[in-house]
Amino acid sequence: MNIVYFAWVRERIGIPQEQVETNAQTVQELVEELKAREERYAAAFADISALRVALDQELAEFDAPIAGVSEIAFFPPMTGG
Amino acid sequence: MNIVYFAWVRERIGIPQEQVETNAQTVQELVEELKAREERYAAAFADISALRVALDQELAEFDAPIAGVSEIAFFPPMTGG
Amino acid sequence: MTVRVQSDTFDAGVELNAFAQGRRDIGAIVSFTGVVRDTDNTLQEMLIEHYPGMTERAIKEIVKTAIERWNLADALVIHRFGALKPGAPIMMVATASAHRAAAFEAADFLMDYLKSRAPFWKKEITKDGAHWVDAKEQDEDALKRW
Amino acid sequence: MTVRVQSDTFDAGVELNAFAQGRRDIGAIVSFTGVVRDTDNTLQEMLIEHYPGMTERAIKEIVKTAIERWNLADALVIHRFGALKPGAPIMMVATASAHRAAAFEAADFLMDYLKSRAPFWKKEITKDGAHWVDAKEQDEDALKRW
Repeated sequence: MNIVYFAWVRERIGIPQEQVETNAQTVQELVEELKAREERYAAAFADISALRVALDQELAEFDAPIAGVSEIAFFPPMTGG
Repeated sequence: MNIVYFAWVRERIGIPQEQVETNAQTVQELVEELKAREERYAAAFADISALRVALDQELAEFDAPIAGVSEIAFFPPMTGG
Repeated sequence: MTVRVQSDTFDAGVELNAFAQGRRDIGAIVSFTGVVRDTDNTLQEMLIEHYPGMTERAIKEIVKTAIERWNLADALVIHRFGALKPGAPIMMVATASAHRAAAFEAADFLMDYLKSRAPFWKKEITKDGAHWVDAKEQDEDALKRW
Repeated sequence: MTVRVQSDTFDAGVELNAFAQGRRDIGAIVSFTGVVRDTDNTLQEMLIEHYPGMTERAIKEIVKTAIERWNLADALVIHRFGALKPGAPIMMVATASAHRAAAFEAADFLMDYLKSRAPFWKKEITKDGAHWVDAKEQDEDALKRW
């Protein structure tokens, strides 16, 4: 599964994307796994309410299942326009 | 006093403007005077609610006094934009 | 503030680019362009009559009100009169502001006022004859929003 | 429908003129141009990051919704990414419709959605450092209007 990061999430984690193997069922479970890995993940995911997630390039909720998803993106609220 | 007409008011009365001498105190009284003059005025002023009036190029009401006014304009509701 | 009442045509793109150039306090520019519409393919010409003298004065007053109320950096109104062909530009409004809400609202406000308070009258010449465009009740009602 | 996501600059006037040309069913064209603002004269550069792949798809979905909901004749969105200088155009929206209310509302709607639902992130580089622009609660609230 490919994970991509944008804006300050990318900066805190230090890489724009990575491949991960996971048994997590939901986005939330994946986030907990990542937070347990290293301090930089814990810092990036400290406040979930400040983050957004997209599954295969569609906005989703953190309790969404991730089975069959090939790309997960984490980023702050968008500031386009 | 100069009276000017626009759009279908001008077409019904047949002239774009004219000088009139009047003792009318208000727009309404002037309109009654004009209506009494000729059929074309009666036709143009038949339905006052379909008309607008400007006194010296400022929109006004039909019960407004006209003492000191040098130009009165009659026209249908505007359709700009 | 720029207000122009003219029979000549204008280029909306050129006007938009010239509008509010070179200011660093502008984040949002909204423009509205009105075009002679001919959905049924029956219109030959649109004649726009106006009240010389009152027209510019009335528009300037409306624009001044908008600039003050929404604290605009700048505003533009161009309105044509005379004989216009289908597809021709009739008029244009542009507003420039720090933020988008003000620019949108002010442009919308200006359009509502130009529709019902600037002394223009439209006459449509079609194959079947000529008729003055009626004012719409909804245009008058629109003013109550502000 | 025209949707472009690009690092190159664009000319808002040229885009406005090219938009919705040669159609007789259009009476109203509204455009919005977003510009890099620098009121305090401290901004050196604005960096815009985006999510390639998702960006165009998300914008096209938003534009499709607007065209259907307001029965637009056409709609345009251009949005830049990369490093932008103060005064540079960031993005542009244009809508074309038979009547003005639809064109205004649809452009306003598109802006609200682009602000909060298209995957762009702005970073301001000033003399004193760099910081990511925070999303505003009012931008999220604005979506509830629609």
